[in-house]
Amino acid sequence: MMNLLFASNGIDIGWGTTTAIKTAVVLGTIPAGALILGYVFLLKMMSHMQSRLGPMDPGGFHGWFQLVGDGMKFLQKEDIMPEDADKRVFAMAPIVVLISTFLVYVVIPVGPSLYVRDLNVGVFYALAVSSLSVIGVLMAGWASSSKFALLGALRAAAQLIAYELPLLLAVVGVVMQARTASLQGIVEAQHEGAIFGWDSIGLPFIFTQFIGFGLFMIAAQAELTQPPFDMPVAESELVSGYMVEYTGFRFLFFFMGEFGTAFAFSAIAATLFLGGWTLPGLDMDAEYMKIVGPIVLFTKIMLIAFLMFWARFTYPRFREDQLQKLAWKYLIPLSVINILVTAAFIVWI
Amino acid sequence: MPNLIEDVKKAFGNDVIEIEENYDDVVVRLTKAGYEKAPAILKEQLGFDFLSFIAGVDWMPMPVEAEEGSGDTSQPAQPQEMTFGVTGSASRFQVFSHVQSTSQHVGLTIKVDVDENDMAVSSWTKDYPGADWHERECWEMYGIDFIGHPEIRHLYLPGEFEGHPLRKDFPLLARVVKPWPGLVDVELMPGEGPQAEESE
Amino acid sequence: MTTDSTPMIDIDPRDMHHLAQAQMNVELDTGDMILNMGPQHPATHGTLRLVVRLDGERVLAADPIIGYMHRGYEKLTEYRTYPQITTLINRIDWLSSFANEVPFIHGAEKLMDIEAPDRAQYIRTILTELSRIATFILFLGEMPLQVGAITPAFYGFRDREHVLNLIESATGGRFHPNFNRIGGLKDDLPWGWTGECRRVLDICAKSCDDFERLIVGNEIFQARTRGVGIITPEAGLAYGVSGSNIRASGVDWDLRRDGPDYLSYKDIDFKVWTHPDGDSFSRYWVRLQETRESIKMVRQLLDKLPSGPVMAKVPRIIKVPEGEIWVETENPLGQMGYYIYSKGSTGPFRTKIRSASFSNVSICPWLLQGIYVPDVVTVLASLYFILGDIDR
Amino acid sequence: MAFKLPGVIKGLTVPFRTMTQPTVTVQYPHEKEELAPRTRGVIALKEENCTACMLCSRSCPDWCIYIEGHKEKAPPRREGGKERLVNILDRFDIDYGLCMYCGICVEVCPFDALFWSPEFEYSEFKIAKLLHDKDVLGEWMETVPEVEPLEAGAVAPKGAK
Repeated sequence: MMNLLFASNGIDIGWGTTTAIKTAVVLGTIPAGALILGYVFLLKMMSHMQSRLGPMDPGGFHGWFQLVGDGMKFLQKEDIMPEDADKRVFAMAPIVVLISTFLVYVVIPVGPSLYVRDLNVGVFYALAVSSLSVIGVLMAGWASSSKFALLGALRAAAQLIAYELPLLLAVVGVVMQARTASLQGIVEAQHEGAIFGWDSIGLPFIFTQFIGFGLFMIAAQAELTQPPFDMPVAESELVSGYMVEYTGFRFLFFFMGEFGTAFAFSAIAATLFLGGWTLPGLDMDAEYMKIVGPIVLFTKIMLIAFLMFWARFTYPRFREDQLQKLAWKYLIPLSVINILVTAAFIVWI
Repeated sequence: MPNLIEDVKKAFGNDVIEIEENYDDVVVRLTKAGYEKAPAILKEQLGFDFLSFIAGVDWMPMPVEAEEGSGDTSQPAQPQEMTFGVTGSASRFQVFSHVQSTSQHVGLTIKVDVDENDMAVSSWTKDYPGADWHERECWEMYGIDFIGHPEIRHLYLPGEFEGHPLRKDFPLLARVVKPWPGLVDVELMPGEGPQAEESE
Repeated sequence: MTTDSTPMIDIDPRDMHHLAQAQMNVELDTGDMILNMGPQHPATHGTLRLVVRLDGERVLAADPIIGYMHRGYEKLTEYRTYPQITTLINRIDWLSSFANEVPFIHGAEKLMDIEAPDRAQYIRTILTELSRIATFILFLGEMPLQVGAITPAFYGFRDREHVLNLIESATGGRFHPNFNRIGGLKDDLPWGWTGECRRVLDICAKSCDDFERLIVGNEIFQARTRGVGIITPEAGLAYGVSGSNIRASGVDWDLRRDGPDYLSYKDIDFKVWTHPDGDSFSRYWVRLQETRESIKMVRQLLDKLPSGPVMAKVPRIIKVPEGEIWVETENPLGQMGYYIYSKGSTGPFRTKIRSASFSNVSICPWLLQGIYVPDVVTVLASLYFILGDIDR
Repeated sequence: MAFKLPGVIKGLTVPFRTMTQPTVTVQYPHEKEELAPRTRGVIALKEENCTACMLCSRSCPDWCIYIEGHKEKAPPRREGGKERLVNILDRFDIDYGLCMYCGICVEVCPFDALFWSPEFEYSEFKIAKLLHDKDVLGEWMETVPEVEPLEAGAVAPKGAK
C-alpha cells in the first residue's frame, strides 16, 4: 500500500517496511477506534439519550479525556489473579480475544490501494477470524474459577456459535451480487452497479440486500454480546460474566477487544452494504481518494455504529433460550430465503 | 360485624374463651386446641383467605433501668402492674394473628395464651404457607415454639444469637451504653436551692 | 409470544412447604451448584441474600436469607414516645415514607378519638398518593434495568425527582418528610404549591406514556416477562402477598376502597386495576395503570381541597389512653399495618409492624421453583420489595 | 416468536427524542440548585431566646443535643424590682453525626430558639468536627429564610413559628 503511495514520486521502499507501516497503522486504529466509539457513543450519546450530560470536566471541552484517563487508570491498576485460577490460561485469554480483533482489520479496504492484503476470500476470512474470540471467552470463563464467570462463558460460547451462521449467510447475498468475495471487489461492484439502469448513485447493496443488512446487524450485535444479546455479560445477574475476575490492563484488553470488534464490524457492514470508501460521484482511482476514502469510510462507520449503540441502550436482553430460538428458527431460515431470492433475481433478471 | 361474631362462635364452639369487637375489627381468644384447628376452619368455613401476620406479645411490665428520682424520662413511663389487652390473657406470653377475607372485606384477630413452662403452639403452615416466616420470627423473638413447623431456624438474627430480644426483660443495649444527655440540669448557684437537687 | 415458555411446575401451594424447606446444606451436592445471589448483588435491591441451588441454569430451590438490615424497630418503639416513633417508622419503606406514617398516626388518633380536620386529611391523601407516584415511577424505570435495558432507569429517576422536590417544598424532607402529627399536620402547604403540583402531575403523566411506548410495547420485554413467575391468586393470598402483586393475579382487593375508610378516599372515585395473568408482565402493567390512576386521584383531590386549619386541638404531652387497635392502609408496596398495644403512657407498650415486602418476598421459595437464573432476576424485580420493609 | 416490528421500533423513538431535548444535569460544583425554603438542612440556634430549659435535649430521639448552663443573678426588669435569677447557656452542641433531621427539637422548643435552614454544605473529613457548638449554630442563623406565606385557604395556627 505504501510503495504505491511513494512509488508515484519515485521512492521504492521494500516489502518489509510497507508491512511494518501497515501493522503500525492497524495497531494504531484498534485503540483509537475503541476510544472514539467508546467516547462518542458510550459516554456522550448514551448520556444525552438519558437526558444527562455525561463527562464534562476531564480534558476541558466535553470531557474528551475521560476514556484516555480510564485507560491509564486501568494500566496502573493492580493485576489480580484469583488464587486458584489457572494462571497461564487466565493470562492468555484477553490476548486471544484481542488477536481476533486485529486479524479482522487485514482485509478492510480504506482507499484505492489502502488495504493490508486484498484477499479474494476477504469477507469469509474476516468473519471466520472474528469467531476466534469464542476461544478467548471460554478460556477466560474456565480459567477464573468463579461461578459467575463460568456461567457467563458457557452462555457466551453458545450464543457466539449460534450467531456465526446467520452472520455468514447474511453476507452470501452480497457476495453473489458482487460476484466476488474480495472486499475491494465488492466496493467496486457497488460503485459501478445500477438499479434497473439508473446508475447515478451506484448500487450500495443496502437497497437490494436490505434483509441481508438487517440480519447482519442483528448477528453482529449478538457477536459483540451487546444488548439485546448481552446474556454473557448480564450485569444484573452475572455482574460482568466472563470478565468478572479481570482487573488492570487485562480488563483493558477486553474493553479494547469489545469496542475494537464493534469498530471492525461497523467497518465491514459499511463496506458491504453502504458502498465502502467511495461516494457515487467520485472517480475511484483518483489521487485525492487516498485522503477522501478514509474520511468517507469513517463517517459510514459512525452511522452504522450509531444504529448499533442506539439498540444497545434501549433494549432489554433476551433470555438465552429465546436467543437461541431466535437464531435457529428465525434468522437462519430468513437468510436462506434471502439467498434464494437473490439467486432468482440474478438468474432471471 | 355482629354476624361475624355469631359465625366465629358457631364455628369454634366452646374453644372461644372471649370475643369482642374492637375499633371495626373483631378480636377472639381461643384455647390451644381451638388455635390448632383454627386455620382449617378460618380458611374453609369462614372464607378468610388472606393471612396478614402472626406475632407474639410479652405482657410483662417494662423494667425501668433508671433509678427513682433521677429525672430520667428518656423512656416513657409504663404502668408497673401486669394488665392485659382487649380479651385478656391467662399467661405472660400470647401469640396473636390477623386474617382477612378479600371477598367480604372483613378481618379477624385471633389470640392464644402461651404459658411459660410449655412455650409451644401449633403451626399454621399447613393451611397458610405464608405463616412460615412469621412463625420463625416469633420463635426467634419470643422463644415460642411452633409444633409442626417444617423447619424453625433464625430469620433475622445471626445463627449463634442466644436470648430472645423482644422479651421485655431483654435490655436495649443502645440505651444502656450511652448516658442520657437530658439528665444534665442547669447548674445551681453555689449554696442555693435544696441540697437534694444537686446535679452530677 | 412465547407460548411454549418453559412449563411452570404448578404444585398445589399447600404441600409446597416441605419442598421449600430443602435444607441448604453447605457441602456441594453432586451435580447441584449452590449459587449465592447477594447479600451484595445488583439484582437484589439491597441486602437480600438468595441461596439458589442450581442444576445447570435451572433453579431447584431458592431460599431467601434476610436480616442483614434488621434494625429491631419493634424493640425500639417500646422505648420511644409517639412523636419520636413517627420519625422512626418512615424509615421502614423509605421510598414511600409518608405512606408509612399514615396508619400509625391514624391508629393513635382513633385510640385518643381525635379527628384530624378535613384539610389535613386531604393533604395527607395527596402526599400519600404523591409518594405512591414517586415509588411507582422509580419501579417503572427500575424493572427494565433488571431485565437489561439501561436507559429507562434514568427516566425513572429523573421524573421522580420532580415529585421529591414537590414533597420537599411542602414537608422539608425529600425522603423522610416527618410531616404527620397526631391530630393533623405540622404545617400547611406553602404558597403556590397546588399550581406546582399540577405541573408535576403533567410531567408524570407524560412519563407514564413514555414508559408505555418504550417498555410495554417492546417485544423483547414481553418475551422476558410474559409467563414468568406466575402467582396464582390462592397461593398469593395464602402467602400473604398484597398490593399490586396480588391485584396482578386477578384479586380485586384494594384497601383504599374495601378496607375501613381512612383519609379521604371516600370523597373521590378511582378504579382498582387488576390483570388476570399474574406474571411479571402483568405486575409491571398493573403498576403502570395505578400510577396513572393516582395522578387522576391527586387532580381530583386538588380540585376539592377544603380550606381551614390543619391541626386539631391536641394536648402538648400526648398520652394515648389504654387499648389496642389494628390499623391497615394500602401502601404502594402492599398492605401496611400496625397493631398498637397502648397502656395509657406517652409511648406504646408494644407495636406489631406488618410490612408488605415481608410477605411479598416470603413467596419466593415457592415462586422461584424450576425457572432459569435470568428469570429469578426478573421475578425479584417484578415483586418490587424494599429491604427496610422486609427486615424492619 | 413473531417479531412484531412496530413495538420494538416504536420504542426506539423515546431515547432519540430525549437525545434532542436539553439535559437535566445540574453541574454541582459550578451551578447550584436552589432549595425550597422549608428544607431541613441544618439547625440554627438563636442564643438570646434559649433559656437552657433542656426540653429539646430530652425529647431528641437520637440523644444528640448536649446542653450545659448555669444560673446568674440578673438586674431586675423594673428598677426597684426583685433580683432575678436567669439561666445562662454555657454549652449547646448538636452532634450532626447522630442527628436524623427529624425536627422534634425545633418544634418542642417553647422559646423559638431553634430554626431550620436549608444549608447543607457542612460536611467534614473528621466526624468529630460534626459536633457543632454554640457559635457555629449561631452562624447558621443568617441562612434561615423568613417564614413564607401559606397556600390559599390555609388558616395559620396562632403563634405559628
